[in-house]
Amino acid sequence: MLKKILIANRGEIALRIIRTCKEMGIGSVAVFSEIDRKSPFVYAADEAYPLGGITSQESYLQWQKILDIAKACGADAIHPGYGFLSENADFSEAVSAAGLTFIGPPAQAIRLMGNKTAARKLMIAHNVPTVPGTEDAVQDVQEAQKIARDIGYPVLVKAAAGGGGKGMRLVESDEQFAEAVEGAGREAQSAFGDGSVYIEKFVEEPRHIEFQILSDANGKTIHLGERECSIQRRHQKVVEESPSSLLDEKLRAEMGAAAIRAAEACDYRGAGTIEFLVDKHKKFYFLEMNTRLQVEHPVTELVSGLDLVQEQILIASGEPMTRTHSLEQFWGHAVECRLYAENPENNFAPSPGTIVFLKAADGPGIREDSGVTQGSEISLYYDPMISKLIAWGANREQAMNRMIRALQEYEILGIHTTIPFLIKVMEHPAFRSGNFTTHFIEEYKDALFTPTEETAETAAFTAVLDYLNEKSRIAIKTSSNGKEANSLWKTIHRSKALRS
Amino acid sequence: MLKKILIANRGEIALRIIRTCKEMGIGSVAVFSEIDRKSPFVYAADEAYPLGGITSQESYLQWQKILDIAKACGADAIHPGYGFLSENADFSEAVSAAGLTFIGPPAQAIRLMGNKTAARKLMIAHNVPTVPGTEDAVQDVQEAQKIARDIGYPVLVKAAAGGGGKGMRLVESDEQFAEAVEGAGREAQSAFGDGSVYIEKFVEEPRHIEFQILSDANGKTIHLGERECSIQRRHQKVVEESPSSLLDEKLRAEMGAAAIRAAEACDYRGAGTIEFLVDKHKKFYFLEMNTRLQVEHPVTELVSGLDLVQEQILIASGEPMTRTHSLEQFWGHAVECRLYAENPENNFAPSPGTIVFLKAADGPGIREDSGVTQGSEISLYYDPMISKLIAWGANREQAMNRMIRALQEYEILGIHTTIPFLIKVMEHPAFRSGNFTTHFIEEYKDALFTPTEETAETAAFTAVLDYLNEKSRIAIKTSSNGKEANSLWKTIHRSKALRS
Amino acid sequence: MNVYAQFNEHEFIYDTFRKEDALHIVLDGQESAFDLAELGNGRYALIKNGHSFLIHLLKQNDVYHVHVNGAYYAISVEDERMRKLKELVAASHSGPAEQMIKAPIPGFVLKVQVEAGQVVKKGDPLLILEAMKMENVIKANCDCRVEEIIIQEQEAVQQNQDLMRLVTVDKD
Amino acid sequence: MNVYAQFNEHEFIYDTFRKEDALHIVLDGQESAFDLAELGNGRYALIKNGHSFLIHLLKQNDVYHVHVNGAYYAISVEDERMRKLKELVAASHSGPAEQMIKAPIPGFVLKVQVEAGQVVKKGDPLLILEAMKMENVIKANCDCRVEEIIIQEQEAVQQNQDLMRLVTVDKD
Repeated sequence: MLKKILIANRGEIALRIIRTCKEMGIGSVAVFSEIDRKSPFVYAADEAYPLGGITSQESYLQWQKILDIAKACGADAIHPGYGFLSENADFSEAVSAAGLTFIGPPAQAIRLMGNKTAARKLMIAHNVPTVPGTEDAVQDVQEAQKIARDIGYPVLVKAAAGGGGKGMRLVESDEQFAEAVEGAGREAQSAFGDGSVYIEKFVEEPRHIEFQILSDANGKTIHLGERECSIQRRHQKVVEESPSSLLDEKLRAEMGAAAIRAAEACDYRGAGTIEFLVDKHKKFYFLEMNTRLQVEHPVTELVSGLDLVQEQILIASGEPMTRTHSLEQFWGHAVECRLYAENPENNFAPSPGTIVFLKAADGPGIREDSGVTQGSEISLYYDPMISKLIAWGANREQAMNRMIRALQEYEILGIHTTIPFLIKVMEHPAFRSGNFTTHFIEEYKDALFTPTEETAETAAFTAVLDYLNEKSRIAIKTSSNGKEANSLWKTIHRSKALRS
Repeated sequence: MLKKILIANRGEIALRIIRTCKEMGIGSVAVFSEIDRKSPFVYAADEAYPLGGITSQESYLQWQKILDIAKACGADAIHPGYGFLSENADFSEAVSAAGLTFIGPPAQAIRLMGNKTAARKLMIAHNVPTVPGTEDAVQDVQEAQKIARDIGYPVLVKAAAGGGGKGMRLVESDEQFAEAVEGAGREAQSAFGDGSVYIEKFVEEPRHIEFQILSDANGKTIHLGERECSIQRRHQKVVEESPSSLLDEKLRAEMGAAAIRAAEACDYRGAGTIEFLVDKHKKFYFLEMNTRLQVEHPVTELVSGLDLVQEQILIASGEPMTRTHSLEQFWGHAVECRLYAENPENNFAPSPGTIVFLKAADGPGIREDSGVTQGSEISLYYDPMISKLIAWGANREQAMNRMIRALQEYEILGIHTTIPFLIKVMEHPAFRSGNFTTHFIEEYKDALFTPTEETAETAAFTAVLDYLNEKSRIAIKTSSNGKEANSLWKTIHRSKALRS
Repeated sequence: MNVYAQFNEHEFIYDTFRKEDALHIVLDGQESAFDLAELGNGRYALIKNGHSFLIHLLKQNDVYHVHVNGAYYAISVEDERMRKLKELVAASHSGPAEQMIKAPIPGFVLKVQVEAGQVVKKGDPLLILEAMKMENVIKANCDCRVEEIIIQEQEAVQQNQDLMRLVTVDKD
Repeated sequence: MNVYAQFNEHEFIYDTFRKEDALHIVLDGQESAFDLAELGNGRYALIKNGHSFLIHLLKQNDVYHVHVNGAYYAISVEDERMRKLKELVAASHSGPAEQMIKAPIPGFVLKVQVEAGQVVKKGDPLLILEAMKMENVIKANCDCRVEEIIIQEQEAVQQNQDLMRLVTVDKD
């Protein structure tokens, strides 16, 4: 078993990994930027060493420094978390070359799955469905139409040099095809000076569904069921859950088997995620593989009973995994909400600042993976995700209800967070029905961004009380010649109170 | 389904019940003493009404006031929590007489099980084992010896009028019996003026193991497995867990069946607990029934996936329970530690005061049911239990390791708590082995109350830094003639820092 | 005395007065019985007609930032006297009012979407500020004309730095 | 200058000095490289020779109450000068020292377990104070003689109220 692990990351995921290290009796080493000196993950670790620097580039991406620290402090492994160096094949290689264990897949698997075209070819070769389409641009309309018929309508015609919707056409039937290709080509020619176009299957009512896989030291691969991640904003996941309301046992078995084939195809080791798109006909297509721990891994942990970081460490140590079979029965249902230091009322503008008060939600079914505490300063230098709130329920409804309850009681002062927005997502009928697509936020934005009016009068009432209190204090101050005045509340608030 | 529930309780259990109400879409009403105006359970409830008064007698035990509030605010039920009015048959009757639903068993069941002698007779009649012994005092030695032989040695000979160990003898074999009874009788006669004695089975290496039961509106009863509650201090449970390391499937089935018989015997409704003592031969004896929700109910919730408050509300509403069969398979393992505002270094003296900083533990497997927050004042008027920390793990070892991790990272400043003591319990080899009795704390007190030395030097070092900092500040202040001085840390702490 | 609390398009008009040493607050003819307990750190426990709330309240630049049950409100409060004073000032003020658009956060000017002299409507995008790897659209807060563009594309800006000067467009 | 930190029976003797504007702290010949960051609310992040700790520190009546990793320590600190000063005071002090036993918490005197004039050893129970439904044994903190019993059984007492006066027993 590994003895001491350096965590080359920060925030909630660094803390998450440190906790499992503690629970397994393994030493943990934090490295930190100047900004992060006072962060919880630094004081939670057994050891901590400064990287210097402020930006990610100056700190968490400084591999050589990280490797030097790992060697100097006697760590025998490096856990990269997610982001930063986690999908950097060269780093993975450098760790191994330094005689340390990289807690993640071999460099070769990272490299293969990091290259979109190569990964796509590999998946096709291993019978994992990908979104059908032409690899290269087509210029001959008839050839293109033949491909479109093979793929099946609707298809997208996309400018090879394109972007921003220019030179793009949605084609629903064969009759529209020729005209659409010509129109797209003309538009592309005039916009980009290149009239060549691709053909791609149009995924209708897409859902983002991913499978967690684990491959042990011998390459034996199991899956731990799916995560539903369709609630996205600008391609960033916002809410995740497991299981998905869309999948039945048959589809789960098919997708799970495809996920295992995908992992085996790249000779994977450790924990990884196969992302799929599923269309309205429940056809699924490989999107990409994330060769690392996923932000949303806790929902899988709650429905499987596993600690995925522990599994990563066991696999990296060459020990057997806890499970040897894929997950077929879920223990209830889990939902995760990502808490960002952003202001949803102002187009999700970052909200840096100091957390002046923090009281997290607790009680039945609530888990939090937080990276901050009261007094933490949220800077502009790193990802604004400060915490993940995860609710477990015996069924989906209970999990959602618990999440709403927890979001409503979560107290955080000094910065804006996405909590008001998340409550609206959780309460939205489309979300509650389980019937939604990756377009959910765009589709329902009117409802999701309308301020709640339920408690508006109560808020106004309190503001008025504070206003009157402050004014009367000023008045007293003036009349009593600058002497410190007492709050009027002390005298007024009880007098009318609770008499009725 | 019930629409609005008044919670006739305070602290963590009031908050616990309010949360389930919210999750079920049921209105919640808090009632509070003057001391509790600012408590989290008050502002968490949908409605809140003052009871006035300070002591329990003046507030939470004022039934008539509570009933009046319930009627005035349109509540249709009262949940009594635990303690206070929860096992008061007269109150239960008064609630029903007022046309409201009492969330608990019928008054008759409370009354029956509240009377020790009646309950014992009922259990014997229903084939639930009780600690064997004589109901009445025996004065004839030979008759007593016959009973002792029937019970089986060892037995206790106890003065009928006794107490404090006077007139008590442990008898291990038949030969010692006559002399012991005579000795005890003489001692009792001289101490209490009454020489009559009882005979009772001596329970060797006793463990406190209790079964959670649920009885639906039709009297159909199931059990949800056991809780191990042997870690006690002055008959107060300190740590609880489920399942127990002692029970195998056979014993669990036997005890579970006995628990169901006990509940059926008193025509029980709702959630209840049958407490047993189990001796070193794995013989079990009925101790008492708690006709209410138990403090330690969360460990059962975690291993069963049920919300016991929800089950109570369903049953009280006449709805079917979620489960219809007893729990046979546990989902992992759960441990609960009760956090008291007490100073374990000073004989568990109460530690009232204001919580000036609070950051609870979070992360995988950790649930907290807390009744306080930063800023809360802990008074001397009520029970000093402020929170319950519950850890779930795939197995007992992981649950214990997570609990230690959580206790170590739990931050609470301003009052003393039992956290340092709880860590020692969790780390103790006897606790870890699963092989312990109700005498655990007494037996291992030397180890449990020895201060930890591991981090003593680090604590001393920090105190010295603060001492030097304060002194240099005074020095600067003096030399610069009262001008506000800066902390020396700003200049010193980095200079030597982290250079090595 | 009337006190006005505004939140988005809503306005609540409270009639407030003192009688027998007690503060009375009336909305739409309904008086509220209330008890407000201060918990510190901007936290308040409010009981209003039996309903119980935990409220976070922070006053900043004359705006009350209020959180209740996870919802967030930005509320402006003024009383009769202040409102009349404001109206007088507005009436006596000749010529268009000037508005300075400032950077709400430190960032990087990705794109300027207007030109000097351009007339914009309230809510129209003025520029895109990148911060924390996110694009933030800065919008016009009135019907205005762009008087001066102070920054340039690709420029890094500090919090509160002046970005653009607008003048309100006379609606008459 | 030596600084002494005491915790139970342990004493750590630190050699502290300033050189090149930096504070040096040496224990048993080993110097520690350290970085102490104040987090507010009595919380400190300490890194000492690479080891990282979160520390809660609260000074009360000359005792440092310190929490590290869930463990609790009550630590007294004094430096060379203070220690010498104390010794001088102690030497010059004639006659037995007086000790006032005060109520550590508000409560109710359940039982007085000593009599006036009685000689007690350090750790012997003096009285039982009931508070929060719990019995709390107040113990002698030195080898003493009970000089005066100020309270009576069944009496309610406030925090810090005088309970008993003891005088130290001369050991010579």
